[in-house]
Amino acid sequence: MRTERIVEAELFSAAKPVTVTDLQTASGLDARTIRGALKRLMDEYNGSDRAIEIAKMGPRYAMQVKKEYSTQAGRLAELKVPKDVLKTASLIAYYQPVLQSKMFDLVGAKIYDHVKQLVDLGLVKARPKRKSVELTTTKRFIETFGIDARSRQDVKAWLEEQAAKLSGKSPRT
Amino acid sequence: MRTERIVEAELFSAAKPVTVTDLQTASGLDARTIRGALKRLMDEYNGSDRAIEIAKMGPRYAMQVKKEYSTQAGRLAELKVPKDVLKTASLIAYYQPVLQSKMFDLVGAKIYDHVKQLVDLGLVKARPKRKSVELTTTKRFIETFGIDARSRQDVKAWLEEQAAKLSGKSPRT
Amino acid sequence: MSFTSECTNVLGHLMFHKSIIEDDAAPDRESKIEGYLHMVDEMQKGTLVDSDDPFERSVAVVFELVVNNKMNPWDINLIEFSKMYLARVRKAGDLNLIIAGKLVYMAWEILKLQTEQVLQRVDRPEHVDIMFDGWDPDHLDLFVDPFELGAGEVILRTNDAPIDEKVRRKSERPVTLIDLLDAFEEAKKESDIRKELAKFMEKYRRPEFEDKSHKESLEEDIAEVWERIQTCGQGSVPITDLYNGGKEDRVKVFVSILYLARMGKLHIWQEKMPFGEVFLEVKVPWDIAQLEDATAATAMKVEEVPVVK
Repeated sequence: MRTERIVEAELFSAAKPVTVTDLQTASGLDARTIRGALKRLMDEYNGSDRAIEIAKMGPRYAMQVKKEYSTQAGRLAELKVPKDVLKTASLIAYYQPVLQSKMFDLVGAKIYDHVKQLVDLGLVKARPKRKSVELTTTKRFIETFGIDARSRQDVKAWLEEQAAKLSGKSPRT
Repeated sequence: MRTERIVEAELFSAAKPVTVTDLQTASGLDARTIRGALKRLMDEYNGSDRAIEIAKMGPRYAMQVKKEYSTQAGRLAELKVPKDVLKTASLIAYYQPVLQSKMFDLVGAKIYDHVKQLVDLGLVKARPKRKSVELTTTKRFIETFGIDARSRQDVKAWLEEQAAKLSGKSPRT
Repeated sequence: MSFTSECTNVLGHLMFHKSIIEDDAAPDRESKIEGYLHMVDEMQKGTLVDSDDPFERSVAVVFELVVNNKMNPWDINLIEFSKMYLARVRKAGDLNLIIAGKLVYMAWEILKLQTEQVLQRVDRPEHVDIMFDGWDPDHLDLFVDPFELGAGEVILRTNDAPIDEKVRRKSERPVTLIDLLDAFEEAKKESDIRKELAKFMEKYRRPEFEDKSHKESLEEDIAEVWERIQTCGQGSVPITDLYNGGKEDRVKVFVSILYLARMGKLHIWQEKMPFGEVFLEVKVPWDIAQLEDATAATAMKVEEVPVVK
């Protein structure tokens, strides 16, 4: 039984992104072997034309559908974040820590409903501050959107990069 | 975008056995194309040394971990019965036959939702009694948990034994 | 690394925490950390004497484990740690230490959380907020646009969000016997606490709650409000988030959180007197609140709660 196949089976059946330690506990293999197996698996999956990839999010790994196939696959999976909430989520991530009152200026009254949904999903944290509420992203945010980040600063930087790509690609007014 | 990759993404994300019709609805591809894609995917997966296979169960197809890897793989998956519901189930087994109103005193308002889930799973039976409902465990409860018992009395006795062991193990103040 | 340098690491960690004590921290916080520093210092010198106080002894065990197992004081694996702790205490056969250990476990978790919060605070750009400190921002809208959109404007204008929810499998596994036993153990403890709570209510009920239906509904109200609080997630929650109906519901929520605060389950505070929003926060970290530690803590608290007049 080759070690990367054991790790492959574990990644496939894990209910959420897992760390090397999680994989260790489940397999009994040592950390070095697991890191090696992860490396080989990522080469194998991500380098092929398969619809599935192995993503790294800071210290966590997950098997997931590649972006270009996610629309079709999403229909059979249970996605939880409504499309119109995604944009609000990305704006919060970009401007965080940001006051809800400021987000109101950007997206209007729907911010209250969106923040409630995002907090319920555990993607955003809301803390009272002055007369408003301060919003920041959570660890689950990183996992749900598959961002390779360890901190809020990383998430912010990642979004800045995406914004730069967007403005290069399709600047609109 | 090759059709078998679309089907691959769908099988991966469905996480339960699906029919060709399910795959059609999700992908918009026609049934013949899907059957062809399934055939190619099965050759690709099942003929390789990967830990994952595509299994056919009657009219349904599922992506799953090969049998030889299933021990390790299960550990990172999520419990099929949510932990909270499981806790309620064990209390019902311990106190059975027990009125739902009594269970309300023990676990609070969530009892209604939990009983519904447990009845749906076939683990608990609910019969109207007086103004409330009487709850007992089912045969499937015994099967599911692999308890060596032939009757409800046995289940109760078994749990009492466990409870005694527990309280012997960690005396509380 | 040697025993001495491991001790130095822990001392460095404690010094950091001492240096970030804020003006609004609990008054005994500084002396508490002083005590810890003293303890580790003694340990390093080999002059630490066993205390009679179970809590102090268990704190010493914590430091001993961290030092001897070369754990990184900035990143303790709590699961590993609590396993080692329990093994160590069982070996000593000291039951008092098990209870104390739970408190230490919670305290440690809180300490760790606080560090994270402090680091976030240090990293946070404050200039916008500082500019308006002490001002009423409502009156500034006329002549100031405080929000620099920057490159985020692209995100605002585009139709597609730059993030997308990744499609993963929803994996499930069958329940095993051990799962059931674990669940049973937890459930048994929780229901025992509910019974104790009911007894407590019975004993200390207010005279005007003599009426049976009134008393029952109070208990149910508290249980229901507690459940509502649990759906609100971690961190501080404005009480208005718990309202779920008219005036009667508000009274129910308000009275219930007062009871829960007295039972030691919640912190409650108000930012602006007298009509400002009331906030509440569950006292122990959320995940622990769901587990046995919270139940143990509540069980102890029930005994300590003063008579409700």
